Amino acid sequence: APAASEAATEPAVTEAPAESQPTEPPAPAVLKIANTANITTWDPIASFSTEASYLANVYEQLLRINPPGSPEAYTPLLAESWEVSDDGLAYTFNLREGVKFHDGEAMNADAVKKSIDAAVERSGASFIWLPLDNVEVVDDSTVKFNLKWAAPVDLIASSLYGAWIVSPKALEAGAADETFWADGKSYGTGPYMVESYTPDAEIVFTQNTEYWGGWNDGQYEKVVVSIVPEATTRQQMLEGGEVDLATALPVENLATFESDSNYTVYKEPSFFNYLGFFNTLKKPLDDVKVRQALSYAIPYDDIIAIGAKGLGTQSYGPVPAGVFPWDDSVFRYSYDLDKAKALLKEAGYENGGFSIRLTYASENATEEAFAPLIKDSFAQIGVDVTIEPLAFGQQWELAKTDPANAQDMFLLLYWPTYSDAGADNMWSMFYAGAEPPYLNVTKFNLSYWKNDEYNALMDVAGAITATDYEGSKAKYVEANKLLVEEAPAVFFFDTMAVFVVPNRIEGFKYNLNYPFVHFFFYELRSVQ
Amino acid sequence: MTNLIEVHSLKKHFRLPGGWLSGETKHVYAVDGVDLSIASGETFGLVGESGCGKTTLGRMILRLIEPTSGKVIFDGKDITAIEKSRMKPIRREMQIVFQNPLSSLSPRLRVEQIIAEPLTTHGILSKERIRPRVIELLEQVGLGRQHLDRFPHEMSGGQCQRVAVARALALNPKLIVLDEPTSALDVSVQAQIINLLDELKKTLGLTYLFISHDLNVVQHISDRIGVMYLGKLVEVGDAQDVFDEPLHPYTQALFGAIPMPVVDTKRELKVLEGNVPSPVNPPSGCRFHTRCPIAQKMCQETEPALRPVRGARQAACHFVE
Amino acid sequence: MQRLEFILRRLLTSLFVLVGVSIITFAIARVVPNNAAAMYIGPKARQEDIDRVTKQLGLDKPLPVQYLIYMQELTRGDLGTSIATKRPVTQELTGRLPATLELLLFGMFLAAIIGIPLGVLSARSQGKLLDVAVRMLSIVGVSMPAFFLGLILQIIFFRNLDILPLAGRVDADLRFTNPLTPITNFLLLDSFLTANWVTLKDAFLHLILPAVTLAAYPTGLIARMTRAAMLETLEQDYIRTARAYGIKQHIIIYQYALKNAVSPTLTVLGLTFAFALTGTFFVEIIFNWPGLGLFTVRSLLSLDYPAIMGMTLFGATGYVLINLIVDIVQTWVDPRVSLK
Amino acid sequence: MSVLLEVKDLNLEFKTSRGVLKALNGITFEVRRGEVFGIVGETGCGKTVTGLSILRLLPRSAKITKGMIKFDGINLLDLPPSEMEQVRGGKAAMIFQDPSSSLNPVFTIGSQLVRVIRQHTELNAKQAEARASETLDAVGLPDIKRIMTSYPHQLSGGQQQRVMIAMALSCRPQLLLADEPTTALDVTIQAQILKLLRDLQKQFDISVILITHNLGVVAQTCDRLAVLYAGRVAEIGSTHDIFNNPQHPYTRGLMNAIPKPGSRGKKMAAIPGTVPSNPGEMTGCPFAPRCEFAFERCSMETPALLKASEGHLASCFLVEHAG
Amino acid sequence: MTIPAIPTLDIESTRTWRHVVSVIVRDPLSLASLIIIVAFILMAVFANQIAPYPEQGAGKTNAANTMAPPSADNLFGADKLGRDVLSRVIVGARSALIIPIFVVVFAVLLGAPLGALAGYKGGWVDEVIMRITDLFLAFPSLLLAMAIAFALGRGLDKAAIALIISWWPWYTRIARGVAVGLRERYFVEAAQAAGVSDAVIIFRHILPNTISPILVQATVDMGTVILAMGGLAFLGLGTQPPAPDWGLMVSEGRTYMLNQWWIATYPGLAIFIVVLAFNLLGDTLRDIFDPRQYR
Ligand SMILES: Nc1ncnc2c1ncn2[C@@H]1O[C@H](COP(=O)(O)OP(=O)(O)OP(=O)(O)O)[C@@H](O)[C@H]1O
Ligand SMILES: Nc1ncnc2c1ncn2[C@@H]1O[C@H](COP(=O)(O)OP(=O)(O)OP(=O)(O)O)[C@@H](O)[C@H]1O
Ligand SMILES: [Mg+2]
Ligand SMILES: [Mg+2]
Repeated sequence: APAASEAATEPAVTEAPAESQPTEPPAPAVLKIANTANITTWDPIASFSTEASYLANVYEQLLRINPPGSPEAYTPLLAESWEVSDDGLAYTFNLREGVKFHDGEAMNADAVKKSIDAAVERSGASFIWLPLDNVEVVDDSTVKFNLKWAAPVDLIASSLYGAWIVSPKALEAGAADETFWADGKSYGTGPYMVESYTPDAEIVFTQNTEYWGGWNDGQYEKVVVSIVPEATTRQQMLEGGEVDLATALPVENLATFESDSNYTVYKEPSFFNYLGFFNTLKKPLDDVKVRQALSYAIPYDDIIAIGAKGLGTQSYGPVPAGVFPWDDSVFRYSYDLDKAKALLKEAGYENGGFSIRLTYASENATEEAFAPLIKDSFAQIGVDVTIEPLAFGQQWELAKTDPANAQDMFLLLYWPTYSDAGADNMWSMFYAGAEPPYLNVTKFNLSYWKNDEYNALMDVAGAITATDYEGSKAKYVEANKLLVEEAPAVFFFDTMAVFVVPNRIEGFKYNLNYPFVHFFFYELRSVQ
Repeated sequence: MTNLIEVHSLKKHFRLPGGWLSGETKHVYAVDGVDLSIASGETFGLVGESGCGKTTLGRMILRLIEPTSGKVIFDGKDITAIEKSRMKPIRREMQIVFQNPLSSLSPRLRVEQIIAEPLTTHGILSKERIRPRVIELLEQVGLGRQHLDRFPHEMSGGQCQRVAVARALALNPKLIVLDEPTSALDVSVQAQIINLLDELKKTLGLTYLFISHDLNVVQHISDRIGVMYLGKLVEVGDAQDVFDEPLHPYTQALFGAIPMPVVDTKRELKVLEGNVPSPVNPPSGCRFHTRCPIAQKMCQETEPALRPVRGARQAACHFVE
Repeated sequence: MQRLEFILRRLLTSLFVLVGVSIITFAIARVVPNNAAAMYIGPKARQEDIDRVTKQLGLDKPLPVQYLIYMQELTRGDLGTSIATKRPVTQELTGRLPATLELLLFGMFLAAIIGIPLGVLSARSQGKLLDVAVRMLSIVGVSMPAFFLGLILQIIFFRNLDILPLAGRVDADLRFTNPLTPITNFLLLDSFLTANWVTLKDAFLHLILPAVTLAAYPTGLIARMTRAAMLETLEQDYIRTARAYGIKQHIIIYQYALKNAVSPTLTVLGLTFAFALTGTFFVEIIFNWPGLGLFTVRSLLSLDYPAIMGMTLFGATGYVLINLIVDIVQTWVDPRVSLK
Repeated sequence: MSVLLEVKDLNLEFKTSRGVLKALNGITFEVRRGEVFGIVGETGCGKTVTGLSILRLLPRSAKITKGMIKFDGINLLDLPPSEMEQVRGGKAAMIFQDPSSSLNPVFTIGSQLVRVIRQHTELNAKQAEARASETLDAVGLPDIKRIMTSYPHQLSGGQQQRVMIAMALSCRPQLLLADEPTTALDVTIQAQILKLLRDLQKQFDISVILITHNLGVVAQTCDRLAVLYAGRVAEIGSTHDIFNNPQHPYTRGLMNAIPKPGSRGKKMAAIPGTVPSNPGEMTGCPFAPRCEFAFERCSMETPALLKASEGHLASCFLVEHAG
Repeated sequence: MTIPAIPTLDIESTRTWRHVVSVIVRDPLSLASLIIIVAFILMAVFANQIAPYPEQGAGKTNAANTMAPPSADNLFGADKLGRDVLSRVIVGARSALIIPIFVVVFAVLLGAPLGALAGYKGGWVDEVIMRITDLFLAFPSLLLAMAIAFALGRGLDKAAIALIISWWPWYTRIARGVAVGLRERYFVEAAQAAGVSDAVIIFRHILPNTISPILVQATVDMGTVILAMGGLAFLGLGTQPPAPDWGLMVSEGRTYMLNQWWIATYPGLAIFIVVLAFNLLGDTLRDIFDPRQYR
């Protein structure tokens, strides 16, 4: 009964009362982190946002994809091993035995099926399961994924979203009561459990002592995450020793830490990239020459220098560096105002003479920083830009309500849901369905761009990813080249993730496949 | 002589705020049934203690406040029945001068603007003829063109009061209500203003309602006197007669309480015991019975009417022949 | 009777004001966003989801009906569900209220205990150096942008002097070394009640900088108002009477005059509540104080209209309540008040 | 009769935004024990300021530039503040024109009285309260229990003034200064208060300085009086002498300016012109510009107080002629 | 209804104005505050002539110079986009001053006549108007401004409208207070007795008397509105980038407060100094016109 499962997490909340007794309990090893990431939901199925940073320590997938360059592609988590059928249409996972959810329920095939079914039904990222036909319980510790077309289920099942395995009790309770997930709860198999949650302020995690992976010396018993939106505050907290780790420090201030031997600064490639969609429904942006011209008029180097303090690289189309099907043969526009002018002249806009309304998400400091550079640069080719910062919700609404009157340029930060930018980035942002473009199935086609050739290439590439990896990549690259040529969007840069880790903490390793997971607490160890 | 003003059972009851909790609404019986007439060309003096309703009566006569009931007949017209919006032409005929000279002049206007305001409001003079008229008025009240662009605070109290009188005269009114016009002034200046008022009345044929609690002044300037107590007239009569021989016990007490600036008579002040009752809860019967030296039982019960006694005089007391 | 009637009358006007506020807030929040349901679900919405939510939120009904429903639910303490957090707004607000209230009350307390004596001192020595100093100080107080002052205080007292904590309500370690049993969720109060002195001290230290930042403006205002009220009072006839009867100077100032001057100061204190409440927005952002302010700003930026409505109503209710209390207190301080 | 208070050549200035205003220019008079001494004059002539000077209650902007105030043998102007506090309300008390604003609105009558009594006596709280009730009774107030617990606004003007008088008497002073104590009151109430003052003055054998602008009030209550004009004493003497034989043209003018019975229809004898705004700046007699008898000397030289008869002096060059 | 021209300067005697000026000039602090205000106004008017890099002040980027510390070229340093902070502070004076002036003027124009009407008429008119002001006062003003900014969208103009809506009730209260006091004075009644219409009485006899308390309040409010505008910009609801705005600059610069302190500090100081100057001047005016007037 749900009551029993509630009880399982109870002890954490009703910690022994605070009567300060003379016998001081030994202070536990506590890891303190200042993070920006907020919780939009504690429901691991619905989760599709920054809370992944925490859920990844509480829940587990069947397997985890390793960073590029690792000896093994995957680390087995809840699945110990798996096989693919020859036609690529069936994946069979052998589950780890004896694993229990935090509420004491057994992790088994049934739980996996229920979790995946729930994800298909209502996950924010349910689209990753589009190829899935059904999940079949073979026996208590074996599940089989039957597919509609060959798709890389190993990749999909390691997704950060829509792939958590959750206690069936919690799934039931969540279905019955909308508010079930409102407060911090943990019904996963992960190494940590949520001990308490104060919205906007603090999340406290505690060890899952029964974690199947076991525990070693130096690992942290408790993790306290303070949610600190102000960058300066995070930096001061880290410098002042109030926290052990802090995320998203102002890149401008990294030098302080780089010159300090007590810290190691990690600069890692990441899966985030910045794009700017052109509204291809509106004149003169419906003209490919104009779009190309504008793509030549973007000061890529300055944008990277200002927007990311140099910590970024110009993108090769929408695919971020390091992720499938990235390829450096894809064309990149250079900053070339002469070419831009020439192209504009060809298109009949000698000396520009038109204006553009550019919107960006006012929450995003990077976009805010580099948007004026676009304005100044476009001004040099006679194109006037009006910059309009909007709350992301408003920006989105403007784009979706009436595309013909929407903004001309839409700046966006994007990242793939799981490590396949072909199935996500290229598809979500540029594939067009049969419907009117703004009700596009993919939602993120903010250029309202429709190209049959591109669609055809994408259809082919997507269907063979699992079976013919190289062939699929070739098609994607072809599509990508076409896309860049047609320039429905500007591809600014791929960002880098930056981490400052004090030397007293060991084991930090960034896994770019999990963009929002800054730290896997389980991997960290304190050195005395 | 015709009556310029006739007042018939005029009442004003001010509602007091609050009281809804106890369920009873309280009223101030400021004026509670006054009958009065003022002949054309006459000066009628109204005396009484503070709060007895003199000002309220004066304001109702000018229809600056609406009576609760009763009638005011001005020059043959019932002005209480006229629509408020149609009062404007009648306003030309009647004016008022107040107690506090400085506060009756708009502090940010110059003397010229102040005196010209009634003229421009009623649009009776063309623009270029206003200034000569203002100067004429100023001279009439003993000031001159050098005062035209003074501000009120740049003049003495007596000068301000002269300006107020000039403003009242601007429209050639028939009636001027003078509400304690000298009580804020020094004796020496008071005499100047009284002389001025007397003179203007003679030359312009004005009618005055002269309100004051200074009996000496009232007696000096008035033809007839009315004495008020708690919203009612208790005695009316020729000024000299009332002064020489007050009939109502209240009038007697009032006159006995005035300190006279003479030493030899060594007359002791007559002291009336008790406080003035509140007009919110006026005593029953004769309103004066709580302080009256000759009150009887009947005074508590029956209210004496204001009735003619000794020829042209009127008094409201059971014991006056 | 008079006092009771006065209080009832004030209650009635307060109620009127609150209803008015709710109507305006409702109008702003419901009429303006043109697709509330879509906003509710977010970018990934499908049309059928939008339709479902439209129905679920009652957005298909005429506006007056919607308002009545909203009010009906309001009387049950239901302010709707936050778009951003998907949690009941009431819960979001009440959960954060203790933090904000602790900050607000402490800040106002600081403002009062610093501002009033400063004002009195200044009035006492009118025209002297002390007066000039106090006036300058209070003007500096009301001129300093809270969002700037906070940053500067942090740098001075944390980074340079390292004597006060930087941000947050309490040190994270204490949760394990000196765990606190929540009773009221007011940290200071709870730690006091459970005799958890370590936490009490730490929470107090954490409160100082934010409270000082918050108090700067009201302190200046209160000091100025108290000074003005004292100066006015000291000119009154009854003060001259007191002097004419040889009453000691300090009694005249601290009893005869102050009791009269405190009435306008109280009024100002009530009015500054509104300033202080908005002040918490900045303070909470800068000091990472997990209260209503931070939540409001985030709701505003993410167009979370149920949350904004809730917060506006909350703020207005607080304001009205405080001013009601001030008025009632005044009837005790000044027996004439209930006559007005 | 011995002299209780002696004011000699009192000069006082106000610093104002328009410059220095010389409000008092050599006020000299004396008050004897057990008498009622009147100070009369028109607005602004310096009556109130004179009264305030005696108790040193002047506003900050005022400064006594010259003079002496000897009270019961001591020069009050030399007294340190703490001793001055003992004089105020102890040996000398003052009541003011507007009783409604002179009582502290936020304290009960009882507590205000008790505070004053305890300030000047050794009585404990209970005794002080008894003394307060006693004094309230002496000034003829009814229902003393209720009055003690009332706030000032709950009393009528006459009652408030009685409370003020009670406060003044509560510490048994030798001198009572009353600054226009009846101006804000009705005639009938004025008569009550004046009678009360006279009665109490006799009963407690105190001296009273009665400040007023009403000649009638002086005539009816005072033993001696001083007429002030423009910050100077114009005439001083016994009430009888001044009213029957006024020496100064100003005094005469004032008396003539009051309408008398039987004067109806006649033009009144007004004093032309107005009071000078800053008499301290004038040379000569300040009344000269308004005086019908003024001659050359009057505008050159300020007349000193000249004796007309024993104890009757006036500051006019013409006194000699009359004398 | 023809509203007669309000006799403005005419109604105060020239001596009074000269008096005001002379008091201000004699007091060093007031004089300094006046000079500061005038200087900032001149700075706003001639921003393009004064600013070393006017285009950067308006928003033009200079990527090569990003975050340059203060130097001879950039006295106040440069911001993230390499723009000269000094120029941005100078150009930013425009919106920092003009918008508050606009807000205060409109709040006065809206609030004062209503207050005069309420105070003059009394009764239910007064009751209705004052309850409405209560209603607007009950919104914490910044919250109301935010709610309106939320409703109308972001931007300087909307922030200004929002502030006007939340500010006018203060002037209604002041004007009403004056009018209630004047109702007791006889000149209003004298005008009524002469048949002068209510509108003329309000505009000719009552409103001119509210000028000095309103002037005092408006001066102080200039400071408060500058703060509020700064606050709105700080929260992202006022001026939108890349336009220069002091509050916005503090907001943008606060991330770099530790290492590139100049980005936030100079605009923060600019706000502080201007607000301080207005408050000082307001204080002096208050002392001159009505030492007892307070909110
Ligand atoms: N607008 C009003 N509302 C309520 N009560 C009023 C109003 N005007 C006057 N009163 C009350 O009506 C009574 C009569 O007032 P009125 O001013 O007529 O007296 P008065 O005889 O002129 O007194 P005074 O000699 O003091 O001028 C008083 O008790 C007064 O308080
Ligand atoms: N605080 C002050 N500041 C400046 N001048 C003052 C002050 N108080 C009084 N004066 C001036 O001093 C002179 C004497 O004033 P005082 O109050 O003694 O007159 P008064 O005879 O009492 O008049 P009233 O009959 O009006 O009470 C007047 O010219 C007055 O203007
Ligand atoms: Mg009257
Ligand atoms: Mg006086």
